Amino acid sequence: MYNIMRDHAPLPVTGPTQPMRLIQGNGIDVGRTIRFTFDDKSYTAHPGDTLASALLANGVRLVGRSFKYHRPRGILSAGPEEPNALVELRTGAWREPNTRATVAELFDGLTASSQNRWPTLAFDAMGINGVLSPVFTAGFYYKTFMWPAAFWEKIYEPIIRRAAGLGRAAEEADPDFYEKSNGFCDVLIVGSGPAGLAAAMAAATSGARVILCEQDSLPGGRLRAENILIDHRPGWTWAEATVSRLRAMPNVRIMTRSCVFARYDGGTYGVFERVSDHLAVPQPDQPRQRLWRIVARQCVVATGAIERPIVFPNNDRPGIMLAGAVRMYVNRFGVAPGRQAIVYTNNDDGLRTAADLYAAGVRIMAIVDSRQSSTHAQAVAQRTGARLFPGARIADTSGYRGVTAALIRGGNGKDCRIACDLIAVSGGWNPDIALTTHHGRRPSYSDEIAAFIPTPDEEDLHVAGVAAGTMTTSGALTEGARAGHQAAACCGFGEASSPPLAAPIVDQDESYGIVPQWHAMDAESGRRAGRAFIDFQNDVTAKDTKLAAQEGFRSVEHLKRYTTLGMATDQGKTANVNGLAFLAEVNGQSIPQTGTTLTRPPTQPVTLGTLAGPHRGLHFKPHRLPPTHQWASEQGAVFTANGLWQRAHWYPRAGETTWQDTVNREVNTVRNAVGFCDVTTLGKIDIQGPDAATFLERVYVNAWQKLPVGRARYGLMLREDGFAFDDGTTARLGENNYVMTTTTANAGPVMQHLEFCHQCLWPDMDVQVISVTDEWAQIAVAGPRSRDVLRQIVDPQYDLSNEGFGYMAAANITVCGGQSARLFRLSFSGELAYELAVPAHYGDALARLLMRVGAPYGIAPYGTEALGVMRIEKGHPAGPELNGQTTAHDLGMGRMLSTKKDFIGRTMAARAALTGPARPTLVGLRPLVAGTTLAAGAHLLPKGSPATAAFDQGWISSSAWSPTIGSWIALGFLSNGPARHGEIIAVHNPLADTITEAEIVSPVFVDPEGKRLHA
Amino acid sequence: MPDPLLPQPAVQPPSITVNGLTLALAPTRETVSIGPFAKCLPDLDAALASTFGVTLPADFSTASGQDGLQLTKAAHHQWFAHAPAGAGLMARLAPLCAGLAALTNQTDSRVTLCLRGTGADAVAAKLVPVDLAPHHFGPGHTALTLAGHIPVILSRPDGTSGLDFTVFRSFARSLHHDIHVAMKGGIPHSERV
Amino acid sequence: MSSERYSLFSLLRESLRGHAGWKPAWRKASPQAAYDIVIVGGGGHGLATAYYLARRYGIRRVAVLEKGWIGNGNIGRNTTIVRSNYLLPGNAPFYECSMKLWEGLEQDINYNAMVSQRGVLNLFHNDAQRNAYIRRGNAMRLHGIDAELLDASAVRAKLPFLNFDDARFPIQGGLLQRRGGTVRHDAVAWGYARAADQLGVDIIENCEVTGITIVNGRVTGVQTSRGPIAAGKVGLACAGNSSRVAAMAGLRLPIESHVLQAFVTEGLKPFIDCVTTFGAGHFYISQSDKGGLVFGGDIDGYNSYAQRGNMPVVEDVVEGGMALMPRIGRVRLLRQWGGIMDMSMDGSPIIDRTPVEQLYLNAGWCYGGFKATPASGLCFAHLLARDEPHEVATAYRLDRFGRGAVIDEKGMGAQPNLH
Amino acid sequence: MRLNCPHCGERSLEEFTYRGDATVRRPALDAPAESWVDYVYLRENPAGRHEEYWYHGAGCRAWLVVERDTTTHMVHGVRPAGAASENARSES
Repeated sequence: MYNIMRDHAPLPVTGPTQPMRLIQGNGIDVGRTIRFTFDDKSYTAHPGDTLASALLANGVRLVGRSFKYHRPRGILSAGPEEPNALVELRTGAWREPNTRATVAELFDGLTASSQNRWPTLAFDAMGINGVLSPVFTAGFYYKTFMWPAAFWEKIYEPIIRRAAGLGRAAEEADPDFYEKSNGFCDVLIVGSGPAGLAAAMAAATSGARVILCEQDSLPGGRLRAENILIDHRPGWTWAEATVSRLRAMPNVRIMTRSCVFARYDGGTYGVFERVSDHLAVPQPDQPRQRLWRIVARQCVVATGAIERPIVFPNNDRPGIMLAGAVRMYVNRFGVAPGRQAIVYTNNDDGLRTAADLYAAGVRIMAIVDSRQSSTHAQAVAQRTGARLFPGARIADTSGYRGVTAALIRGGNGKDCRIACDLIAVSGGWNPDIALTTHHGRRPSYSDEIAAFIPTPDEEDLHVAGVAAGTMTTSGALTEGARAGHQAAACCGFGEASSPPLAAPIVDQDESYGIVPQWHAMDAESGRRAGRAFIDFQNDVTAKDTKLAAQEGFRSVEHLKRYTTLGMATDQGKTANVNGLAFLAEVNGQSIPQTGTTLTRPPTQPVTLGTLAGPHRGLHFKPHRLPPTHQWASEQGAVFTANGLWQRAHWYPRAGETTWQDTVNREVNTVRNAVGFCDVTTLGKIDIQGPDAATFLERVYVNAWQKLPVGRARYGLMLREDGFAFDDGTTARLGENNYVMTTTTANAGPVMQHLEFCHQCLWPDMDVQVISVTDEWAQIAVAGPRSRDVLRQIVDPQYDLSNEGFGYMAAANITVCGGQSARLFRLSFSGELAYELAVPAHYGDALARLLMRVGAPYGIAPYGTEALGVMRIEKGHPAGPELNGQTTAHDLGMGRMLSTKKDFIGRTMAARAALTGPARPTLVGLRPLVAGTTLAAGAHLLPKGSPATAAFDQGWISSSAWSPTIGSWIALGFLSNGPARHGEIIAVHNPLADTITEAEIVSPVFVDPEGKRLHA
Repeated sequence: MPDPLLPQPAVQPPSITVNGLTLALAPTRETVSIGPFAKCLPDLDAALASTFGVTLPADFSTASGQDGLQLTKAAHHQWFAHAPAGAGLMARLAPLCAGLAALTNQTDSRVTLCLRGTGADAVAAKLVPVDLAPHHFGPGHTALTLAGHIPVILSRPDGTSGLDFTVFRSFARSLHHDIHVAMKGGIPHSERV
Repeated sequence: MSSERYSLFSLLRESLRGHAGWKPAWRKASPQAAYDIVIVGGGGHGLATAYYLARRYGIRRVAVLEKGWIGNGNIGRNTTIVRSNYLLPGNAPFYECSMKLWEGLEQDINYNAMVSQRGVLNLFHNDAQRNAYIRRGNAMRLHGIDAELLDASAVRAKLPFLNFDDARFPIQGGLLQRRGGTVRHDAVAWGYARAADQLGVDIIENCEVTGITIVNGRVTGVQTSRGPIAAGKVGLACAGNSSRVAAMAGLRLPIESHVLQAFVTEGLKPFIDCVTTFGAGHFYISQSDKGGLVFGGDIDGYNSYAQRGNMPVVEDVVEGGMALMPRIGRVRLLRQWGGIMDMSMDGSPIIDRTPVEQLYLNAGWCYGGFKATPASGLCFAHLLARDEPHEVATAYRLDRFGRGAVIDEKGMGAQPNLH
Repeated sequence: MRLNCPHCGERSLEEFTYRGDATVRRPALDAPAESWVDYVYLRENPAGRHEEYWYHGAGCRAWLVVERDTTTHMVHGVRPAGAASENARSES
């Protein structure tokens, strides 16, 4: 049984190692003790603790150093808004920098260390920066470090960079596993405080599918921090009971440890779930974190509010905390963050802290209420025995590694120094409206609660409770129920007009009564006053803000960017509104006149591992495997990625010492005997229909109507802007039936292009297109003995003679005694060659069969490298030539462009700039010395000309050692190229620091008459 | 004459079991894509109805006819006809659809991975961005979508607790890997199954 | 005495007297009735244009009109990378001109924009990519631009934490431009604004142009939310809003406005020294002087004026990041944002006259506008002052699309979503 | 962002590819060169409602015309491009 309700119990302890631990808190299990270390020192804690609550329980107050001045810092908050208590969790590859101790759930064996300090947290040499702070004002670096110019990179910047950052990223690959999932619901509810739970219950009761997301490990939100009775029992037990009821409903999913971090378009929400971060030993294969893409028709934002500090000199010392956080530590975690407390508030809510601390046995030294008179404050002061300072402020604090006293400036102007080890500050509450502004909707300012409240106008977004500026629990319950009911009704569940469920009863409404006091600075505090921090983590002070305004950075965005206010890892959750109020005062404007900054996703920092999910390493992108992959692996093939495809690059054999040996052997095998290569990866598109021929005429530059059945033809496609797009052969297999091939790289884009042409440009054409790339295992069999090999496989009724099945023939045939297949007499290598296609499941068997029946003819498989060498030898353009910047003219195919028909790109291809003779045009190159390398990417300049761009006339696109020619050879593009065969040109490769010479030749190096392929 | 060619499965082993879920390669079935020519749909439906007692479904659901024929939509204006191996589907459809539709054999272009067991939906939800709730995606429904980065035809067969992923053959091993990983990751605690 | 000139001396002096002497970086000017030249758009390009007009061409009756606060657009929403590693002859001299201006910027404008030449490394992952980068690197060298080719071991020595162990697309090497790097983006806007202001340029914020006044085919001024302003010449430098503003003059442009997202993580101790681009995914990254990892990827791929992106691109970009740098898995994304890019139909910019006399256009920067800021300003100023293109910007003509003289670095054709 | 594909139902962005302005019309072969330049290079680029082509490449492979607001990303209508589906029965 919890006992925190009992009036003024003494401060009990659970053991010598946790001096600040109370007997019980509603969120921890004191029955079990677990251990953790912080900066190598061991401590104990209880399940349910966060690292922050555990450190406080152990009396540890100094936990970090600030970014710029390395000021000692403690724990400010009890939630994700924490700017100070950032630590590194775990070690080695698991090291996790900048972790907010306030949300790090403790497990047995957790290790944590402080960061951004040297050599130790207690003594940090960089604290010297604080002494230099008069120089280190906002934006000081824009004004100096400019002379001499060379010093910036050499001296100034390295120093600045060394000082940069807070934690250290792990030095090894993240060993954890992350996954993603998709969720769908009618109503997404963000937050499980009173408003969220009421909304969930109302929506779920209507029958809507509900997902309730709670970032915390436990439901209840602020109900866990407050002594509030709902239906005559502690609020947090009401929350747990409500959650139990919701869990029992089949249409409700409750996700804890799940932060809705972004609201994207179309009702899509990003949710970040911590799956096993809180476990000492996750189950095998259990993901660390999970990204959810949740699609919701309606959303209820019940995210509560974030308390803001008051800005006063030296307001950053360890022990100065948000008042609401103090209540969270006392009531949920059973921790007293101090023994002698001062409460500093400008509203009634802060006074609750005095009452709760007092009930926990903490001595209340003073209540500093900036309001002139408050009967509420008087009552609390009386009850807690605290000295009340009405109309007062804290003018300064002292204590180096933790606050030891506060200087209180009374309403009467008199100063009074009071010793303390805890100052609980409440400057009021800012509704947590981040999600409501992700679509660019600006919030409006409410004078009543002195804060920005959301102005949702989108019909799928509802805001309820404190997030909407409703400051009482009963209001939150009523409003939550209404929002949940409305959201469900918008999805067609329940009646919009019928009243929502009766809200539970709250015994007593909280009062708020805020009279904003944004800061405790006065004009005469002048230069001697201590620094008053607005943004704790980035060390942005009141003075910085003033100076920025003085220098003209008076727009909120300018202020933010110039001072870095709100740009730290806490995203300015506790700083932004205070900064704005300060700027408004300096500008002499109201807060709404001054404006507000919009928040951008994520609402809380999200690990990159989660956003990437399982797609990393070898599985970054899927692999596409051709049908012979397994067989090729068994052959010891070396693979290469060709887009998503894995293709055999070459097939090394024993005795071959370099890949070049292998490739030479493969080329020679094809040129002299027979080889085979899996070319399944080329795109294959089946085109059928009465208008199929007309369709081809439109998408290719050349003519197709007269192609006979049983023949194939080379085709070139342009983009509509006239540049070359793709090429390949297309075969006519029937009267109205064609199969088109595309390059491997463009299979997808060509398919999309054909669909566009058909559906958008010529919808009246009667044609059907479908990919058959994966249907057929297509294997090129090439070389003078290829026909002999195929004769062993193709069923005997098919005539394979040159007369019966000549170059560019195509047919449906059968192989191996009736297995359906397709045979094409095509040649990329320039040899007598075929492409044989069998249904994909049989591709593996076909490769094995080819090896067997081809053995007497010296058959060998060849990979894409040998394929590439042979196509260069034949002058066939491929990817490097069809790079999207070349035209038909450049490729030497200008004459293919039909003048008798419309086709994609025809008009634009005729523009002078695409056809001029000075355009670099395809040529072949041979070095003057056969063994001289011609590097692809080298540029072509006239012999003897200076090595400058003015003389640049072209480049080498592809090159290879040709075992057939016995020389390096290359394809390239050269101005007026075709007219320059025989000319010697200089080949410049400045990256390799070489200039060599080459002869311009025809791009067809091997068998220019085409005798071999017609054999 | 060499021996007949034997088919090679796209993934191995044929079945794995993790956390009570199984992932298995479905037996090969015959698949023919049907792309109706302009204005031919009524005649095509009539022809299919007369022979198989079924017409091309207008939405993404599976229509079952005689002789084990199943018709599913495979694109905005194309359908897949499936039949058990050995049915001679192309031979039966070709005369029926002559002049009415483009037919292409797709038997080898796709393979189907079957995920079975309690929690199959939760595992599938890690991969496919479509709502799998029964009232959205009930038995017989199909969806053309992405499983992670891989295009799939997702379907919920009648009478089993599970989902089928029909995928291009070349992607089968990667999809198998991805589903396997999702299975190992377990069922999110918030999922109702 | 006020401190108008920034220096270590003035900073120390002000430190001793409470910084009371610092003046506004630029005046809050109100519009006058007429100017010689009105620049529409108070982003980096517009402010740089005004500065160079005043400094290099002696034209000081210049106003920069900004509908919000200066630097509100892409100058403050980019990944701060500067480089001149371009392939095509139309681009290389221009971006190298920009690079040289960056190198002298701080002394020129008396503002430390933290030009940091830490290098830009483009990784490649297959032979075809390598060859394309060799071609590009050689083109750069022939243009007098620095470029080096690194093999895989040299990349590993420089960036040992990249994925060399189980990469789906193994790193084969990279093309390095050591003079490339990063610049503190906001400071560029403020620095140019301050320098232009000191030369007499009026920088007028919260002044939205609502119309362009054209008489007999000739511009005479603009209408604004703060009244009409007469102008001898009007220059448009409106980035993502180029189409909207040009439409006020009846012009249609070869431009679509697309959203590009960018991302920053929590601050970390430095470990990424140079700007690195992944050649097998949509991902590029650098580490800021404050320690945040700043990264981005591809455009979202649809027309947008909304300055926010969507989830698929977030995931795509971060997947690329994890594939390249598996050690960043536990690092947290702090903020994502979107800028609106004026995507031209060949991926290259336009600095040219328009069919309307005395109306000039500076647009089409796609997602490469930041690095171009100084040269864009200089060349646009030259065009406005001399009515002829600057010698390094002769290719950026509006009529190049009709002529076919496109400058298509990526070879993607007239499809901005693919650049 | 989600698009309601007339064939597949509402689907997320990653299944689609964008191709911009759907108000352009491919000129006739004999149209003047300027019309072709306009067609290939010029775009309506409104801040507001826009008609644009999207391709449901990871779904039903249909090209769609989407009416969408470029300032809010609200989708106001989706229909199949062209009249390709004239013999597809009403899909409702």
